[in-house]
Amino acid sequence: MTGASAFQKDYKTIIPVEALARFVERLGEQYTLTGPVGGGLTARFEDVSSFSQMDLDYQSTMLPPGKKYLFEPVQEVLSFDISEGRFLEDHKDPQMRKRALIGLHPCDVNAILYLDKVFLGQYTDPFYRIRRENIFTIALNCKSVTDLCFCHLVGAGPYLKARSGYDILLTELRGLLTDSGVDSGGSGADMDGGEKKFLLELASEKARDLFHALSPDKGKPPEEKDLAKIKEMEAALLKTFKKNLDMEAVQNALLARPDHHALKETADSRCLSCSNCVMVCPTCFCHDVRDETDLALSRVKKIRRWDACQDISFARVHGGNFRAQRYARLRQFVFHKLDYDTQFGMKATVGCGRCIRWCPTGIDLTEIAKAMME
Amino acid sequence: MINGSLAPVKAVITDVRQESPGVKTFTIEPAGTFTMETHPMAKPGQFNMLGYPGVGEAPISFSVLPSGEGKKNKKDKKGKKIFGHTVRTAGRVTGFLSQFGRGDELFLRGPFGRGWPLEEVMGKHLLLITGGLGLAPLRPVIEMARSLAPIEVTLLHGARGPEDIIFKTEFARWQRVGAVKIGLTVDNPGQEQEIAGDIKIHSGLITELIRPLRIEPAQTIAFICGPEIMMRFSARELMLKGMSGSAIHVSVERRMKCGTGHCGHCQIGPWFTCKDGPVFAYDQLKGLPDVIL
Amino acid sequence: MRIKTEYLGRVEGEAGVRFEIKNGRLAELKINIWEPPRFFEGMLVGRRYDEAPDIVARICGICPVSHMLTSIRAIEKAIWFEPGPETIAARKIMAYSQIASSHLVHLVMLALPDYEGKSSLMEMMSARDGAECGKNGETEKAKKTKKAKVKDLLKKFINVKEAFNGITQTFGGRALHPVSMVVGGFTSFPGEKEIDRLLSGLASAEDDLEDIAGLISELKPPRLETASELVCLSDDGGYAINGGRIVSDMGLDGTEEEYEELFEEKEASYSNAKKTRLRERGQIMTGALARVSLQSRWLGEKARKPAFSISLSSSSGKNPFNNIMAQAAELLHFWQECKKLLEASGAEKQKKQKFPGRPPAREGEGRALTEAPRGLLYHSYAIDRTGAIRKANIVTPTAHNYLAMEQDLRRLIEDNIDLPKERLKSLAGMLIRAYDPCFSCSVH
Amino acid sequence: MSFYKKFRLHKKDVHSPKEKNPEKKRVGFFKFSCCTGCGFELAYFQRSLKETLESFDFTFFRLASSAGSPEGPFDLALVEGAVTEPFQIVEIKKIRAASKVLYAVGSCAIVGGIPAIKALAPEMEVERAAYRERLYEMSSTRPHVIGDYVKVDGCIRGCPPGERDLEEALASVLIGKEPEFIEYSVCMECKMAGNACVLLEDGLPCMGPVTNAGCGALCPAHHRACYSCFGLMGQANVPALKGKFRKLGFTEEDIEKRFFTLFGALGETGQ
Repeated sequence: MTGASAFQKDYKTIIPVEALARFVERLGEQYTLTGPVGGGLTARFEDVSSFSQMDLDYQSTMLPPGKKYLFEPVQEVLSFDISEGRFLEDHKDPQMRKRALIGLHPCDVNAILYLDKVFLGQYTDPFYRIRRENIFTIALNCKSVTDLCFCHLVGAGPYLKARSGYDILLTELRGLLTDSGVDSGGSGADMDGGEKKFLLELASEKARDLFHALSPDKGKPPEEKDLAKIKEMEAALLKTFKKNLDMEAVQNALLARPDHHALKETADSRCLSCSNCVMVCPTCFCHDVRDETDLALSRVKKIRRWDACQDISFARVHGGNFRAQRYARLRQFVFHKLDYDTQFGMKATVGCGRCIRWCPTGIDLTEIAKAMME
Repeated sequence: MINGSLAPVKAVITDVRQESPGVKTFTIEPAGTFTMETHPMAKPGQFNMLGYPGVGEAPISFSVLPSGEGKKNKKDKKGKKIFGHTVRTAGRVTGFLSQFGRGDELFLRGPFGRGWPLEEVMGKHLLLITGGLGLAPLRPVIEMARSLAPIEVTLLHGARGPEDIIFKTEFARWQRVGAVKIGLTVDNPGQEQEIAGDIKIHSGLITELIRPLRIEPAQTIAFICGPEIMMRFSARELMLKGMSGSAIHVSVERRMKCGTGHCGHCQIGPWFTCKDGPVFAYDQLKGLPDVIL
Repeated sequence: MRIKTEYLGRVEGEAGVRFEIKNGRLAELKINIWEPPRFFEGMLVGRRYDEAPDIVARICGICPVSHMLTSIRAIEKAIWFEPGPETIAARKIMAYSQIASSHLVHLVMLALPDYEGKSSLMEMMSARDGAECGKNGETEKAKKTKKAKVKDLLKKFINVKEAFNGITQTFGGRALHPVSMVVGGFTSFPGEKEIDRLLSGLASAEDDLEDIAGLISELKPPRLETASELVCLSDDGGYAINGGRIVSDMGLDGTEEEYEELFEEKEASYSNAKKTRLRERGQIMTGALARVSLQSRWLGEKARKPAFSISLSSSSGKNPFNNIMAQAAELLHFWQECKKLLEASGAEKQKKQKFPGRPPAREGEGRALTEAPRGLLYHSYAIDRTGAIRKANIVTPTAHNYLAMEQDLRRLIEDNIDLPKERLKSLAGMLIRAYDPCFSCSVH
Repeated sequence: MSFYKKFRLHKKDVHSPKEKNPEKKRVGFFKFSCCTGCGFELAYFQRSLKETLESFDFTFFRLASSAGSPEGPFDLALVEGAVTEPFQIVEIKKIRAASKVLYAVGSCAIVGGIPAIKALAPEMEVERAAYRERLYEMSSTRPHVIGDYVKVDGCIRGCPPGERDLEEALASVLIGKEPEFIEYSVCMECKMAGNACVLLEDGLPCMGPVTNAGCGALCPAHHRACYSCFGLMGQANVPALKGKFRKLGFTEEDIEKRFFTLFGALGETGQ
């Protein structure tokens, strides 16, 4: 092992897709490979057995990969033996398989950074920690944006700016670059006859060690013009965003008008309190822990499951409910995502647009915020 | 793998005292692997998650602390450190706990939360305003008040009826030993006109006790604990007297479940009641949605 | 002497029985079905054709699959839809597994306590080590064997239940009021792994199932001969369950379409259930006994054990108490059939495709007959152009058996008129339970 | 000795001296107008059947036993079915008086279930389609839920009841605590299961967003639209979902008649 000092964080190389595939498949000998399957807006992260099963052209998933694998929907956190009257000492963390999460978009990487702040802060959640430690993250810069994306407004995409929290960052180079020197120009992603290549950036020591040990083809360092081209691609991509919102203005406007009619009207006419927005949100971390006792009275399991502020019982206390009204629950979601940055020193939205896409009535938090500022 | 903050530890109830109808104080002693050394010392205003497997957990603040408590209660006969929680039978967990008696075991996690800002008390008039069970989290403050070097300590306490006043037997001692000035009021006056010999029980809202109070706003610090609506009107009364919101501290009770700021249930605006509270300066909460304050 | 049971136990639904003996003769006898009517035939009017299966499932908590299958087939006939072979096979699996489950409940929880002199399975369990197990006249050895058999009954019962419920649940989404079986087919099919799991469940239940069937086969039912005509469905392709010709031991032969011409339904003055009879022929008995007697050629070898020959011979085939023997035989038969179908289903896994959606509405009428656990079940619907149901008619097994139940009970009391009151009362309950009636269905 | 034993409440007034096993909680199971599915769920279909039969004393359960009296007293009364006949009103009041805890079980008892469809039609129209001669001897009334007549301590929702809530209710009685029932939408269970959304991806009229969970998002898991057999959840925003269905192209008649009246036309027990 080489010392940390030997590692250069900005190690970059350009490799063809075949080389990447071989590297990933070698990685699969040590890690469970998990990547986007299905494609389009309804891809899903699933365990795959080969590189080719993944669709790296996917646009979005319903369940966010970070949350799905680091903070599972339902988790037994503790069990209690009633006959012995004690919590089981031998209740250890389940042996985690090492998992390589491949093809995460920048928003989802940023969401993991947010969850890190929640679960690895003053108090550490042991289940999250062990999963986090066993995950190898290969991020992938976006090559297209959807109508609902607004990551650019919160600095969470479409290109990853964070310098930590992931292991490898991929950027697909469109058209022909260094080899022939021919620039395909434009955004024709998979050019006929063009060789698919990726700019690969190693962002951790683990990534460096694994890449050098496993990848048969180390690629070539990028030339200036390649990097310039990538900058152009990013700039072009930024122009394709449809959503706009002055995030700084939002910061002050929402709390000033907590009972704005836009919230109430949206809640009354469209909000179903179904919690789809929260379930698909990559940064929503709320959960509930319930004790479940078997009928033989032998074992109590503490079961943790995702919970949602839209759920009527979420804020129920003895003698009342501090968010008994539907608009108060909707407000909690919108304000939490757009306004409560002080909570963890980071915006609670990564602009992935999932809450809008998977809302049965298409409620859009950015539209609510806009209306509230008018 | 699970540290003390997430895994409940066993504790034994060594004494139970009925404070008022439906309210009991459990004196608790650590048991098994749980000692006062493995668990950080609690501060007044902090809470434990008390619970029982299969039933769930409820956040209950300390009403008796090993430190700062009257000599009699500081340690038990064997010299073990003990602490206490005052619980009202209300929900699922407290209803279950109300059946417990001396010798029964329960499980707890903690201590959690930010306590009362005791460091700010020195040289100030410490004004304690409590309603109902809200007296419980301030009891350790009263017990240690003298050591905090305030210039004066006033306790105003309101309850539904005279029979609902908790810690009745302590008032005389607080007056005598702690030089605490005490005012009591009830919503529904009963037969009892005074307790502990000379504390008269008024009838009416707690604000009626605050109004005639003479305070120097810049030299007063207020700790308020009680129902949210009572805290709101008390704080308003104090601000009318010229106190600033940063000198008024309130303890809010929310649906705290995890104690660690993970589960999200206790959020008030950007705050987590369990780790940023339950004690907040009035300024911190004012104007936030879903807060009555 | 008046003998009255207000609320019969260990049967599905609410009914009572009362009779009066005057001067050593049976004067009056009534099975009073006071189960409150829910008027399904009325509630269905105006609903869409594809809603009917979910609605009629709620006629009954133990045979929802039968109601769904019958209504689905009647509706598919009305809208001229023909299901594919996988759908037909999966529906068979649903029917077989549900009938097996239903029989299992009836045999162990509802009927068996009668033979043990107990009020319930729970009481049998708590008294299983007592002296009650062996009845008078049995040898010590026989007592011991029996005791051993009863001992683990609950465990075995649960094991077999899990196997059959698992099948209904895997194919239908849940075992009670399934969701994936709809007009047009199944919205999902189980995968290969799930089929394997079901097969291993069946395999692990085999011994326990045989023990339970064995326990039933050793029971000694009272003697009685019904005067009713035994009626069931018949099919050239195998043991008829979902459709077929209507046949009887007295030469009846008709089609589903002719059902309403063959049968008539009459309201009773003292009961919420209607009484059904063959026009100009009289009362019928339908259910496991009729099926096993008339379709015995199709029974698998497991069900052909000599232990059950009692129900196959012509004389004892007319004893309604032997219905439980026939149910035990069917339980074994359906175990075998489920296994066969599952093995075939596993082999054909590739063919399964996504559900294409519900077939379009079309004006028409459809009639369908199936064999529910308790016997003949008839649904008919008239559907208009928009797909709304204009008329619905449902005739259930217990409505078919109602007249026979009363006639047989009359004969049983007359044959035993000298017995003490309590004995007569329990004998009456035992006979009604032997029919395995479903009063919720009968009223619906 | 059970861990919970010492915390079990034994009230003298409801203890009969004849009781064989005073350790066991006495349960009465009562059926009103319904399919008995909840009874079968309890006595046959659910996973914990063995434990249920061993841990409780079913002192009245007509489906499973010919013995016992409906008079009580009961530690727990479970009531399935809707109230459709006057005599049932008298009965439910007696049951309530004889029971420490009473739970409504299943959609019929809680929101009306399928029997409540009758409430939507003009008086006697539905009845007339099923009976002729007997019609005027019948005493069937407009269906009602159990909570219309007595205080209900909790609702074990579903058609058939969800296993998780059923187990929670039974375990809570054994432990002596208040149960925590599921109150959130089917969508939450559906997302947690990672199912594809049949409403947004397939355009099926899924009732999941307004339906109380507890089934494990069964229908969407089987590529089918939820038909709300667990009944609407608390504060369900029905107009909002109707608006969505309208956008999907369903007619006003379909929306009114089909989706929101199949189960639970009567609303919620105890709310």
